[in-house]
Amino acid sequence: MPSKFLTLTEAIDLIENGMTLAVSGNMEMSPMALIREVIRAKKISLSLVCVGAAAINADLLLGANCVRTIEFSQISLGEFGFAPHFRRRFEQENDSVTGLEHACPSLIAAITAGAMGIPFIPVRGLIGTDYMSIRPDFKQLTNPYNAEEQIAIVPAIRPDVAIFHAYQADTEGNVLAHPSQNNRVLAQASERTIVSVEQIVSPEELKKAEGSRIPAAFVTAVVHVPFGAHPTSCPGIYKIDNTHIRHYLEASKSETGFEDYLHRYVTAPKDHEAYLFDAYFREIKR
Amino acid sequence: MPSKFLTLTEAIDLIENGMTLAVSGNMEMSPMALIREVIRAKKISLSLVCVGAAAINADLLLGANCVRTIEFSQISLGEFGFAPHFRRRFEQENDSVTGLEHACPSLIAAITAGAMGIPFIPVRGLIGTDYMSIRPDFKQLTNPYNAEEQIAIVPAIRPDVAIFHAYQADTEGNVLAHPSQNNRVLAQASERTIVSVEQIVSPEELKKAEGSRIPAAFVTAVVHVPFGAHPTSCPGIYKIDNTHIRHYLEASKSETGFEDYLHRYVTAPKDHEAYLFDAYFREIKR
Amino acid sequence: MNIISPSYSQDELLICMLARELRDHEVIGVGNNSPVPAAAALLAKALQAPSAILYILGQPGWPFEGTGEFFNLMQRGGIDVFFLSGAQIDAYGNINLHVIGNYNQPKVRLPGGAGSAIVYFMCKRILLFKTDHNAKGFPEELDFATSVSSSQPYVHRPSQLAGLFTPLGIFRPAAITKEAEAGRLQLTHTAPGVQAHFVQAQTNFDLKLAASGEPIPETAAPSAEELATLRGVVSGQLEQIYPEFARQTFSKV
Amino acid sequence: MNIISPSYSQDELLICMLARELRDHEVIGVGNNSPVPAAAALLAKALQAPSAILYILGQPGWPFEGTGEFFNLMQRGGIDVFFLSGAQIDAYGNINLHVIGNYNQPKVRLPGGAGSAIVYFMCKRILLFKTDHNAKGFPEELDFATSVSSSQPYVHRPSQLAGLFTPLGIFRPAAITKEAEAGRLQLTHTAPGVQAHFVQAQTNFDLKLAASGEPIPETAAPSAEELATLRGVVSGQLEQIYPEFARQTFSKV
Repeated sequence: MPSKFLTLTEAIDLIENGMTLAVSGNMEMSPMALIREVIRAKKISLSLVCVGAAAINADLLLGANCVRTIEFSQISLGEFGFAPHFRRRFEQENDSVTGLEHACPSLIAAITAGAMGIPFIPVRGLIGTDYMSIRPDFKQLTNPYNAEEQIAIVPAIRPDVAIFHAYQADTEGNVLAHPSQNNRVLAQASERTIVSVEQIVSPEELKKAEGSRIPAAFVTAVVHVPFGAHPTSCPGIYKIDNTHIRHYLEASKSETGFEDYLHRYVTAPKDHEAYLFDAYFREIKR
Repeated sequence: MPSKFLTLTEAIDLIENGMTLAVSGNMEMSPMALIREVIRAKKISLSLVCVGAAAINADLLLGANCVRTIEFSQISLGEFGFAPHFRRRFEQENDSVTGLEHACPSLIAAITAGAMGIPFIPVRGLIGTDYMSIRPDFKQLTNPYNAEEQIAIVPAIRPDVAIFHAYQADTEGNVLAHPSQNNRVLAQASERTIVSVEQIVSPEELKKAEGSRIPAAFVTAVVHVPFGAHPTSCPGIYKIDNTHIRHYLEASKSETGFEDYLHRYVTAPKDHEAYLFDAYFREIKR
Repeated sequence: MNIISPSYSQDELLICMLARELRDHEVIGVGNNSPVPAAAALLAKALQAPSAILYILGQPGWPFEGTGEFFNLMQRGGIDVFFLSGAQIDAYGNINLHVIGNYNQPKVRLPGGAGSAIVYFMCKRILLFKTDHNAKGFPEELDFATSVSSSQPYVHRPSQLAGLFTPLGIFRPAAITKEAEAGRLQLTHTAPGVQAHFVQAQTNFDLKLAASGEPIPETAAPSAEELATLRGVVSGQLEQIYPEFARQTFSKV
Repeated sequence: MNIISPSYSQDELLICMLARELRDHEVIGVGNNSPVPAAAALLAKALQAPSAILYILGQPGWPFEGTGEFFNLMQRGGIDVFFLSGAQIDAYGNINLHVIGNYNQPKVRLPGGAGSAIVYFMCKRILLFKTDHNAKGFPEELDFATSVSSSQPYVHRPSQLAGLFTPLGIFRPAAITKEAEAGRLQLTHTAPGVQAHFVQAQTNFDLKLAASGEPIPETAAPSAEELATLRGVVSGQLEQIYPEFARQTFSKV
């Protein structure tokens, strides 16, 4: 069996242009090192699926022009407000990005349906909201068990590749993730799952750690990337890098500003360590 | 908030005649002490839901006449062969028990639908098998996303009460269960969940233990019952009590034999400790 | 800076108004990017609702597997109270979190609906809130219906809108009995020091103040106990989830 | 006791026949109450399929949450091989695990279908087996169709029946090309020492032996290596899941 332990470059090689790429995280636990590698590798025309409320993870990919369609429930920079590239691209006339909007619970239900191998799943709510007009693939059915009830169904989501950041992997490829990120069901829904982790530990250590466990059976590749969520936080290990986020927001105000940002933090650094050095390594160690 | 830590009697008081009672376990991890208390409390007309392949847990309840309908995928005594009361009642003319049969995966899917608060869920397979004739509530739909595909749907299962046996509970009511019993999703599908446990530990200890975790949010009551799965096994703590199972099979051959069995092991013992003493306590300690 | 009173901020008043709505033993959910409701839930738990169960997205010690298990609990009716907001809120409590302007080419693209299109239907009591109260935020008609306050009888909807809370006042849906107005939001309390006609001036939909004729009472200002608890224990707890908000809201008072 | 050979039991032969079907790198699932397939999977892993992934219900170190996550993996096509059996198996590999006689008042009530009504449709290769080979177990018509070997084109069915394995021989579904016989089981190998007409005598459905005319080869007897592995390492592993079966099958040889 080929090793599960890959480099950033090897792992991102699993992603092909045009694929459906799912990503979890928001201002916490976004797989930013993997995302920067996606941009560095010039992946394009991705169908991005944001698992749960998204943030700079989706925004950076939108800004760097890697995305053709984006399925999401909410995108903002949390306490830092609007996500600049998401907003720009959705306000701009004839932009090349198409949005597919979900409610958070229906999005997770659709991914659960993907994990269950079924083509669709019923969800509550939705009927009477404008989601039903912007998502013609959200359908209204008569409940076959109650003729007086109408219920919405949504199609399953089965990403080609999922990427997420986690705390630990053991030497067998089992993963310990943050409990609020839906990574276990995401890993099951996706054909391939790439996980960046802060730490590689023994199976014994992983068993004793607290968090959401993802069995190796659901994991295709593990990449060891300490500070791999930077500039988002990795709760318990490092906080959000406020200075970097403010810099990102400032840089995103102009095209040249954002080009400089991409050059400095994505394309110029020869590797993740070089990125970290440039991205105020000392500050994030607080 | 009322305490979650109840006695066997208090816990079983939560079950009313005619309720839908779900039970997990088979020849491993059946909540036998809770089940004996259900019989002792003379609960009747229960709609029993067997979560996963069932065994002596269902068979004893069928034999003791507590059950009106039983929803299941398979009932046998594992390596000990046919379940005697299940077989007798289903072979007998005009028996009062009604069977509702499921495939294992569709049964867990129906419970998952219950846990998700949706009225039904699609499942693969089933179409073309005789399940579709014995379960008129299993329906065949045209997949709304692929007009050329037919798919089966099954109605959600939402038990009034679930009972299961687990390894540990902590003092806050979080539970550590065996990983192959579907108890986490069962606890979510059920209105109330009663768990018997081998051990009560501190939250710190529970966090370090290995197994399936069920948050206190999904647990109504915890009963401390060491050897609460006897005569089924509690893997890692005690093995199946072969002698007792053989005795059960022998006793179940005749009406009077089974009456004697029920008297000796269910109605006569004043409590679970007295039961254990009678049920060859020394043997199960191997 | 503060138009109501020098002793507490608008956010603090809003937090107290929301907290007072919460009851002991309720299961209370708070979504993401929601510091004000999070503070309200923590304040209620510290005061009148010690046995309330709080599930605040982003809290340490999250008991669920992902948000999925939490949403499942919500879909099967396990959450008693939830808080929702809108960039626009109409006279019936329908909300817009999507766009200002046309959906396909909006003037402002907002972050999106998050869970509201399902939450609004499935939690027993919905507390609508808005941290800023300007006329444009309360139009007669929404630019996009992210979620709605009522449904046809053929839609499973165990929820009810309990009220709308803003720094200017409290609004309750009209009783079902008053035919023409059923569900329309009525101003039941103004914030301390705020007059009803000022609220109407800041609200584009018609509050129909003349219709009732009765004077509208003021809601109570935050008590010394509420403020002390909020700035003490609640601020400390909130800092773990919303550090920026906690610092800005409670440190400068 | 043993009609085939004094040096190995019928169960051991069956285990070897099944094990030989398994390929390296396959994901192999084994259901509950299935000691023979469990032994076959372990034997294959110990011999030709060291990189196969085995999921045996009841195994120590079960990686899934319940059986639910395992069935989900199966439903989305993640299991390559699964083993099924039947109290009755018909000429097309349809199976009955429910009843002998009428469903509503059966002569024998069997334990039930377990996962077969979905597994048979969704695992890529299905190995049917039966530990005993008597005529009544192989009728022309089933008393109940617990699961079926083929489906209408409108049913999603990525699976295929690879064959039927019994102590008397190996049966493969006829190629799709032979119109009239498509999918009908044909005897391709007999067990060592067993003649085709003996198999037919023990099988109520018509094997149509005359039709083919060609002599039917014997399958290989268990090799010394297979038996040593089975009675050594495999027996030890199996004991953790099926202690009674392991003791009875391997200890007395």
